[in-house]
Amino acid sequence: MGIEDLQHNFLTGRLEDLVKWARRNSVWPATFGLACCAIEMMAVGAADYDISRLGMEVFRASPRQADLMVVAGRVSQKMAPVLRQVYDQMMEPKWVISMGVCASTGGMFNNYAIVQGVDQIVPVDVYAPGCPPSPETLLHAILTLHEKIRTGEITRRPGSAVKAGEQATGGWTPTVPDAVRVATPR
Amino acid sequence: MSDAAPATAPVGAASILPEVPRLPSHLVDQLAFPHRGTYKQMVRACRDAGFEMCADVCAVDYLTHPGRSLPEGVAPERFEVVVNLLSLSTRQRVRIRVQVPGSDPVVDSIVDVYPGADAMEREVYDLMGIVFTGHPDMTRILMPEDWEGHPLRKDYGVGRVPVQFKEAPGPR
Amino acid sequence: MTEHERQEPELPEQVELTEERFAELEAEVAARHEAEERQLLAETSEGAQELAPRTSTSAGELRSEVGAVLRLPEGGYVDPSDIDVEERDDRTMIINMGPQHPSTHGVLRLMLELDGETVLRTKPVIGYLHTGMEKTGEELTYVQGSTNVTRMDYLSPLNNELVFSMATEALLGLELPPRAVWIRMLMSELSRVASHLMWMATNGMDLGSTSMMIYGFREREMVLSFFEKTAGLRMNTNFIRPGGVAADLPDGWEDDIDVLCETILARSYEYDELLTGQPIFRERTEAVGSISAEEALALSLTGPILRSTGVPWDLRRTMPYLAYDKVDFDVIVGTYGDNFDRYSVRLNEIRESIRIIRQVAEMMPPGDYRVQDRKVTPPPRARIDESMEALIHHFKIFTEGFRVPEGEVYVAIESPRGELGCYIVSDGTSKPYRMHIRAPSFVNLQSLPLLLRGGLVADAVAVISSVDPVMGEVDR
Amino acid sequence: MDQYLPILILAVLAFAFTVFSLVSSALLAPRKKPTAAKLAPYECGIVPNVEPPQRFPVRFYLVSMIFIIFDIEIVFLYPWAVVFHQIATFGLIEVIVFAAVVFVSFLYLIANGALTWGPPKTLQSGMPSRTSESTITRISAARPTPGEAA
Repeated sequence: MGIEDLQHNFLTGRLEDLVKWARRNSVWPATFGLACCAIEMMAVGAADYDISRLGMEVFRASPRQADLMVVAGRVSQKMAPVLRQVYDQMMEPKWVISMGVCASTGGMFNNYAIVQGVDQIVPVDVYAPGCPPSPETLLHAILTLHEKIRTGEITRRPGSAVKAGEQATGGWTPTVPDAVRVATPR
Repeated sequence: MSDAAPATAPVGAASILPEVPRLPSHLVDQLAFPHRGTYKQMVRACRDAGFEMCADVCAVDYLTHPGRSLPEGVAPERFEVVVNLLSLSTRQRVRIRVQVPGSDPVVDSIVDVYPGADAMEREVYDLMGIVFTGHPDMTRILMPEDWEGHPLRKDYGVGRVPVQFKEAPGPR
Repeated sequence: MTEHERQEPELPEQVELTEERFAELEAEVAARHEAEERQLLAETSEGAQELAPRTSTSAGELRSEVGAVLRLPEGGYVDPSDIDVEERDDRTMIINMGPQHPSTHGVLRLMLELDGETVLRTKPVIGYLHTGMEKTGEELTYVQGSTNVTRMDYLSPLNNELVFSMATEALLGLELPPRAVWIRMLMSELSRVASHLMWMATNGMDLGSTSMMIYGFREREMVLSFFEKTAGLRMNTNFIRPGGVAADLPDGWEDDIDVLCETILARSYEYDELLTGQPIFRERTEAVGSISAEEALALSLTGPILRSTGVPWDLRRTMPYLAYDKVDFDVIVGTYGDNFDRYSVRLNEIRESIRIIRQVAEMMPPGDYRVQDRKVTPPPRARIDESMEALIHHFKIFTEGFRVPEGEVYVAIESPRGELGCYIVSDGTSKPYRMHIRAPSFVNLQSLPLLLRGGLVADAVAVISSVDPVMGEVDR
Repeated sequence: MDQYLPILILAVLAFAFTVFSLVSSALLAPRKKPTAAKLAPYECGIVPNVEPPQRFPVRFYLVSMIFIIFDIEIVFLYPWAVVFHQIATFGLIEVIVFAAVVFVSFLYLIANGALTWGPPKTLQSGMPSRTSESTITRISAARPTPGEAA
């Protein structure tokens, strides 16, 4: 019986795949509910669209125990530094889902009060469209993130060609890009 | 209710503007246009006349819409503070509209008559820039502390970030 | 760093990334990150809006933070020392129950001064969700206005749309066909049920009963699926528009409503069993956060908080709008004005709303669901291809919007949180000159210092959830 | 001698486990230098500029005292349980007396107010036990609300 007719299972998987498998199936979201999207995020957490079957059983309140920050809602200018602070205090490896158009691009509120897109503050991994995204859209976004973790490379090899300032994607926490604070009128 | 209005309660006084024919009956509120000086007295008189609750305090900036319908004795100014009082016992509402000049936007605060107006007046100060004298904590409430300017004024831009297309060079 | 130009370290194009070059880049990014860090650290503090130590707060401010609300004797003066706050500053702790907190129902930041576990002073710091909606409201036409307003109170979006549409129709002097009025009542009561179910869920969760969270959301999904069937999406439906309702009710809606009413009514008695008898629930809600009727009126509180103190004030009964005077329902009034009363008022209001929904389902008149005035209601899609005039109307309404005669109006309805008012000043154009929404949560939130005074931090969690603030509405 | 073998094995296992976990976390952990924000205490997203006072109220300390009492009591119960058969009835009486003595100290602590944390519940005393039905009154349309009468 050659090696090739061994089915590919847990035993024969490589260590990295094992780590990625473990991380993918136990991503704990931090409650970062801001506005209407937060209500849909709670609905996703509740019985009907249950995300605990994806391993996201618990919404951790403190960033110390969370892997994923779902920015659910519009980010105001006053909230931006707080969001950055909570992101910094999250443990590695961490991912960000920008839920809803208000978080992704400022949505319908293109005015003085809303940060036009949360990717000016934190590196975003998955954008979920919709206003508010229906629970199915958020589930799809979470599955996309899982796919990204599964296929992304687990750690950034030093020496791999990284253009300065360009965000190295991949399962590992992307080096913090130049979180350029675009000078929206302040 | 001309300028030199005695500080009697407006309750029962006919609404100042000619009856607006089209408003459904329960929406016709009474209006009062006190001068800035007698504003505090009128609010206190309303309170004693049975207006238990101050439902709302907001302000309107009439910079780009000067020609609005006002009773003849009232000189239109740039700002207008609108106080909405509600009487639970007689189920009436009165709207007190005070003209505030743009040069010195200062009005008496009614927090010691209606403590509920505390946060509303802070919001009017924060978004419109009208200072309420005698208010215990005249600071911003909605905008960040180091924000310059008062956003709801008509001369304050919307702050719209120009929407870029994919190829357009720009911040993103 | 200039205004819009992105700062990137100059890097000769083809250099091979060697080890130390890479470390250098790494250091550079880290250095910039550090600089930005320091800048960010300074930004989260809100200076004068925060709770200052006792020595540097003025007497009036101290009074409002302590929650001493009832009016001073005329011209009275508050001497800070006589306020019975005996703690010296070094023994009390000022902490943030901050914007990112599981039990503050959104981004409310409460600064509490604690002596051990007992709350002495409280100052709500809000504005973390300020979206400038009143400024955006001045940019949008009346047709688009309700999409902006519906995102304020995101637990019952239909009530925002209702108050905006009623204010616009009051200015226009429109008379709605009866079916539009009754459909509006049906949807408004359904969104009240959904909002109260959401409150039951989060209130149960805050007091430790996670099963209540699951039950509450399970019922709410039924109501949301009815919204999806009728209006097309679950929240922010933009279903109630100036001039009537967006679409007629789907056929077969009566049995959906029957199923919904029976299930939710039966389940509400289940919640009663689940929560009311529990000693833990009673210990955490009875005599916690109690307020008297005078204090509630002085603080301009409305809604379940005011009714729980015994004041029978419900706009649907006292100043009826839509067709509430043709429907028989009870106004629920509490006695002590504490957490348990607010819970009972809201639980029974779910049952009253179910009763209203049943009567509305029976008395739903036939007819068209939008006012037939050509100037306000766009023509149906089919007619656009046939008649040129319909096409012009369609084009004019959706691009430039309909003109509203000059004037100002204040309309108030009873939202699940209290009196939701809409004050519109129009200058004759098709955009409101000033659109102000009187948000009940914004005012109800100011009662927190009074409710939290002297309680434990755990009581603070229970009281915040019983005040039921919706931050979208508070910060507008 | 062989009596002490299990204790030795237990010690070795414990030591091995701690060494393993320390070494593996040092090896596998990310080598990123923790930023200033990550080291700052977490206060709901706000950077605390007011240093919390060092003096904590005494009530926290009293609660830890209560834990210590019961902890010590359990520690003494272990050896007692091992030799229980040899000292049957006498052992039982002995341990009951011991528990009673420890309980007295617990009563002293409660009398001292270690567990009375909350504020005096103002309404508590005069509060009849009420249900969600009894605490509310329903005002139906037929009966005019007081407002109407005015």
